[in-house]
Amino acid sequence: MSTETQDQAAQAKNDLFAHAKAPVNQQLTAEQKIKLYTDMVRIRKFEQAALQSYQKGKMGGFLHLYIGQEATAVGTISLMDDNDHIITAYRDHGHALAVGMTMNECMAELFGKFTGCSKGKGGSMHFFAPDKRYWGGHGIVGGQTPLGLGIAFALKYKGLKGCCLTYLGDGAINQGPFHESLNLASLWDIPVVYIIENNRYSMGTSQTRSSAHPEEGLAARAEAYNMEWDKVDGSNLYEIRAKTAVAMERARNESRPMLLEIDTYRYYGHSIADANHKKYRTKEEIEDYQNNKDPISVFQQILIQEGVLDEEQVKEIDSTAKEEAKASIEFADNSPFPPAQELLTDVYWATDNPGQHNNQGRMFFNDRLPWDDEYQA
Amino acid sequence: MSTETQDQAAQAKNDLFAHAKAPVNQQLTAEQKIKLYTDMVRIRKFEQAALQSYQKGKMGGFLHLYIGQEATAVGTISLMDDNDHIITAYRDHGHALAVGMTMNECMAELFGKFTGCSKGKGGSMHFFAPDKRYWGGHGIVGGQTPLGLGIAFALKYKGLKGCCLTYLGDGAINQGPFHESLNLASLWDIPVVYIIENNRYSMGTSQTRSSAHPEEGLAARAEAYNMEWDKVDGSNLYEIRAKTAVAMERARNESRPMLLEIDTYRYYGHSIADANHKKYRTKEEIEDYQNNKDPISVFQQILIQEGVLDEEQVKEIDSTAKEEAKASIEFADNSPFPPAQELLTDVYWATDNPGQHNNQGRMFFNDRLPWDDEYQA
Amino acid sequence: MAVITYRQAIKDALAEEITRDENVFVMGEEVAQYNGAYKVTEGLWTRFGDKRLVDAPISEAGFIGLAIGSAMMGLRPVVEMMFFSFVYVAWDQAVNNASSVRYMSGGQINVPLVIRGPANGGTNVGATHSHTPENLVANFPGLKVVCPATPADAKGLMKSAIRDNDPVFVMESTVLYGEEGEVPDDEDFIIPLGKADVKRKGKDLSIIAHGRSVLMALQAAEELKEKHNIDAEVVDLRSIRPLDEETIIESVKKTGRALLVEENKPYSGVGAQISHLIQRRCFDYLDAPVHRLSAVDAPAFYSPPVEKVQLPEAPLIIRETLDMLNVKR
Amino acid sequence: MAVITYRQAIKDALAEEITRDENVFVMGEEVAQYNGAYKVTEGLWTRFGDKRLVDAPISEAGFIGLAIGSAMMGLRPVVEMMFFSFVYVAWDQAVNNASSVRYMSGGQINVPLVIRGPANGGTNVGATHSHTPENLVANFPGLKVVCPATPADAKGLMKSAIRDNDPVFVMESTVLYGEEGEVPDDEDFIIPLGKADVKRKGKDLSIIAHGRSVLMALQAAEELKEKHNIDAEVVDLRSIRPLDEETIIESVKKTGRALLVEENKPYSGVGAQISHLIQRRCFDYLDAPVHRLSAVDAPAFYSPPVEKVQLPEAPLIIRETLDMLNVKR
Ligand SMILES: Cc1ncc(C[n+]2csc(CCOP(=O)(O)OP(=O)(O)O)c2C)c(N)n1
Ligand SMILES: Cc1ncc(C[n+]2csc(CCOP(=O)(O)OP(=O)(O)O)c2C)c(N)n1
Ligand SMILES: [Mg+2]
Ligand SMILES: [Mg+2]
Repeated sequence: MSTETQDQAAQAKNDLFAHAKAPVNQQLTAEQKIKLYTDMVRIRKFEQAALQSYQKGKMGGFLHLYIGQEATAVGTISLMDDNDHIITAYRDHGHALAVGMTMNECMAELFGKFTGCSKGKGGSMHFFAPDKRYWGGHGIVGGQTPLGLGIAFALKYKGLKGCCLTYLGDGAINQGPFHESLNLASLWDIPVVYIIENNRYSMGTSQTRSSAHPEEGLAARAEAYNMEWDKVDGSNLYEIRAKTAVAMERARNESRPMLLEIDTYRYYGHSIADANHKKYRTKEEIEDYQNNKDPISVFQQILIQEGVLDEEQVKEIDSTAKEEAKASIEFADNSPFPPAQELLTDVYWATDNPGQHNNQGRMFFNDRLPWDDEYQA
Repeated sequence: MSTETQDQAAQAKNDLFAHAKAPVNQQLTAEQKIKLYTDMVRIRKFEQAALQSYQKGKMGGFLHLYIGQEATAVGTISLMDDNDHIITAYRDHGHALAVGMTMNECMAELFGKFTGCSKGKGGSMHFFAPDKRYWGGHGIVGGQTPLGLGIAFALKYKGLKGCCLTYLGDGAINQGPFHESLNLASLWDIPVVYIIENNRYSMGTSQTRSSAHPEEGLAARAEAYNMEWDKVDGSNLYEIRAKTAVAMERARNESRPMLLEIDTYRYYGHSIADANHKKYRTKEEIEDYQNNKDPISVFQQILIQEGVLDEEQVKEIDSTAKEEAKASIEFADNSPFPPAQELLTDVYWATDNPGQHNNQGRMFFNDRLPWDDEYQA
Repeated sequence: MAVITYRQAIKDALAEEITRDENVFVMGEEVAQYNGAYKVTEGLWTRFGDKRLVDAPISEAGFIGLAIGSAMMGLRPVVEMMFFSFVYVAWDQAVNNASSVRYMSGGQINVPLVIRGPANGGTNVGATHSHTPENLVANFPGLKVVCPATPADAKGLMKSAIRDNDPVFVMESTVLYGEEGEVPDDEDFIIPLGKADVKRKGKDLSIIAHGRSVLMALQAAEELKEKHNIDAEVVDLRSIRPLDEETIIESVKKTGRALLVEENKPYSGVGAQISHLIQRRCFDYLDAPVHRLSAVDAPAFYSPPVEKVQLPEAPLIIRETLDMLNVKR
Repeated sequence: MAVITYRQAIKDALAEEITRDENVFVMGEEVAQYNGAYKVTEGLWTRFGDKRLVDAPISEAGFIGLAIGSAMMGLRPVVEMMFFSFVYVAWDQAVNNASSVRYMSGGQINVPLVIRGPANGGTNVGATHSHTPENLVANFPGLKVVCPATPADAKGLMKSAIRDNDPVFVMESTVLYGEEGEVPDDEDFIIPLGKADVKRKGKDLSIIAHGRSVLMALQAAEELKEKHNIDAEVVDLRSIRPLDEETIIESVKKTGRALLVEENKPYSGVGAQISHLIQRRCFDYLDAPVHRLSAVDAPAFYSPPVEKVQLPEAPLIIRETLDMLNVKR
């Protein structure tokens, strides 16, 4: 090794462990570290399986893959306490598995099955698990950002010490409701943590073609609202945890919002329908990320160097996750579709809870339903 | 005079003339200066007359007075060249008179008369004079900000060297479409000049209760979009012209947008209906502005010190403007209301230009109109 | 029963529900310190403080979204729109998030949200401030919308709306705020969503209306009786969605004639839906086609005397009724 | 006449109008470099460059507002909504500024704007992406809206819309983009706004539809003829506002029966308006009430087999027709 390469290697190692000493990382037991690693692998295997099933025609609509970004969901969500909540956009499978949703309910949802987490009504973009404080899965770009604010507002209203992690893409930052939310968050001291997952593209539009912003980055827009911000390397799970913990602590303790920008990358197209994605980005760019900044490889390296993980375990985690994903496909395949009558449930709480409310009159307005032989009109 | 008071007086004089040497001010002839002064007085007299007429029940709806802010409209609009355009919100009388609309057409509009600038269809909030490159008068807070962007976009598209002055209030800066507009303006190099007329309140909400922002002020939010900005003392017409000229030149020559914040004050309530306005602001605050920062008094002082104006002229300008306003009331009073049939004109260009288009079928959907004896259904 | 104004009735409903349930709070522009642009919330901030009366900046999409998020967490926000027209800057939040999140989550979430405020023309505030979006809201399954015409209905429906676990839009009217009427004092007086009210019994035709048009219909009915001995039944829909179809049908089956009156614009207005319903369910009972009076189909006109013509008032209702019954006017 | 796809027909219309008038430009998300999310603008950026094909950030309110402002200045923007559903985040710009600025200015301004894009369900993209707002748009005087069902109509209406001096919403369908049909080659081939098209002559009943439902109606009509010897007339509205009422009335007066089919949601949908019209103008000609088939009244369902049930397809039209004519199924 030349001294230069030696230096570089030392530097790289330093970078890798730069945030290992942050309290939230130092606290971690070996099991916990392996769980974090495993969760990232599970997300990837789940999505690879989903992709294959999509290609076999097992689902409809969109499929936005999270592959390449796994450390963000896993790292940030691993910091959640009992009163912390999350909400995200349509690229939501990673967050779902990270909060503890099962592959079965997620895969079944993709397949449009009644056993899916949203009974087959939501699909890929609309996973929900409020019991795990996971509020979706939202399809309108930027539309979830005021909702996250409201969840955090409710925490404060109720006097609970928690925060709401609210994710959005680099393309979403130019939506009006996000701007309104930032002002409200800062003005009213709302414990919301906004996390921009900057994967450099909104569909085919590179980040520089969508946003004018300060030199320091997208998150620096926070200064316009007198709000704290930080930039995070999304390939390094330790860094993500270290920096997100600061934001979450501030939110919980001072009820102050913060804006984080996590630099990351998606390996696939915007969605499965995006056949173009090798046109608007170079092969080199994609491979560079995969080879040097893949969040799973990076954390694997870290854990191997820490002696927490060995090659054997890596293989086992891999194959267990693959098996789990495979089993979820079977589960989904064997599950029933929702009956057509499900079209009219879950529209109104009142309709779903007869006798518990003050509603009368007609709720739905078809003169006749497809499955009715008689007219209802 | 104590030396301290002498110092203060010298300082005050310095402040008064701090921008007198700016090229756009130095160029001014005595006549032009007197015209600027006269325009401010005319706006005030017009609105005082309008207020009286409102109280006599001559008009309906809202009346948002501009009194106290006159230097902003007059100063900025006086810089307009042939390819410069303007658009503003509902507090639009000052801008209307400053672009050269007559008191008659404006007063008649307030009275809901057919001779009004918008034929009685728009009212106080909706003055328009596209022939004078004045695009309204808009009632939805922040809603005009993308329109101003579009007007400037059109200039650039057509290869014309001009800009669009786009006004908004301090309360309007928290609307989503404004944020989206700032990003687009900077990203696409659109020659729009945004002017925040910061009169410290949005209705009963003080500026600090509506916006989180950088210490330097509201306009500093521009940095979030990598955009230039400046803060302007709205009581001094020379300063307004000097600083706005910089923005307009940049827009015309470099096609770069800019965000200006002009500090000003409204003497009356938010609108005539705002009986509260002495509750949410102190008497002292209002009087302090009126006594020390009134834009008309300040410019009067300047012109008297410059020897351009004397007490005699001041009185004459005053009474001429008063006469003009009085005449406009007579004009409005003597004008006819629009016929009811006017309800259905100016909805569609196609309906108003029969035979010049490719439209068929029904355009309006009442089964019968109030003035029809027969059914049209 | 006390005689109070429509404004007071709403205020009482808010105060009672704020007192009753700690999750209820009111949010909007100028609702707290300023006492409300139309004074509907006057005195409530003094009484209940900053937590329950929240002044918001001019960011409707932001704070309606916030309210939806907080409702998902179990709070019960009542959002005031200074004018209902302003809901259009927050339309996506209202019609996508509030209406669909329950569905898309397979019923795991509900949104006990109220959006309320005046939705009316007739006050010379121009095209952008005079929208009546009850038909647009009713088009979205997942949303509910009511349009009270009297103080009692305003109070009873507002309380129902706040206690309801679904998003309810309560559309009031600045023109009605000062109208007085008897209102039951009982703190548990509520009016179910989806229940129409026959405000006047009659046999010769059914005038079906909502909001301020109900008062116009009643006024017309009096004159029709006095001058022409015509007995008009006046059905007040009160609730647009859910809709009390049975009361409409029963009335029309009895009278054989229906005149629909509303300040909605005609194209796909609420009246269009009611008209379809009637012809579908009362086909064999109808002696004449369903007639409809709506606002004149143009943006709201500023000029006061012309805007007055734009909205259907009692004389037009009388004219239409006489023509429908072939009575000489 | 060439046989081309609906997608190609729209692209041709855009290319021809861009060529014809230097004020025409296309703006939207991914319309230029990416060739359009649904490839409607494929190749146009290469051909016409940055000025005429403008890629926009995700800021619909901002760039629709920008387009309106530029139209006031005489440009002729054609704004693509990647999905029409996204117009809701820009709803105020669309329904207040585009629809009212002409009125409020007393006719001094006009807004030659086109907003176009797919507005349809049936592709399993869920509740927020499957809206069909033609009824909502048509409610606003000042706006126009068309829903072409065939390649020829798509081209002819798009060209009319671009040449029109008022704001026109052109609602397409991702499901139809791949459908083929004959389209006249003439560069001046246009279809007037407000002209319906009788797509199939018949005498037994009138099926009145728009958008994709027209194809369903035609399919049903074939089977009705073959299997039941029923002659259905199929009227394609094409234009929702302006509306060709005379063609509707003429058809219903002839057949005496009307079945309305649409993928709109029922409450105050377009069908409600048409139903009111028919009962009002054809009262004495009707042998049965107007029947209506709409989307099942719920947000769009994701699961593919269920969403298929949600939209009215040919078998449902056949069932409804047979029942209306009292024919045993
Ligand atoms: C209001 C709205 N406009 C457009 C879209 C279509 N759309 C979906 S995702 C997307 C790109 C978003 O990019 P980004 O925010 O960077 O998130 P990423 O996909 O990279 O995770 C677009 C344009 C939408 N869903 N909603
Ligand atoms: C979208 C919208 N929300 C609310 C209003 C009601 N409203 C009209 S003016 C105003 C205050 C605006 O204050 P500011 O922007 O500071 O302008 P100023 O009145 O001081 O000139 C409010 C809340 C409106 N017209 N539009
Ligand atoms: Mg992105
Ligand atoms: Mg202000």
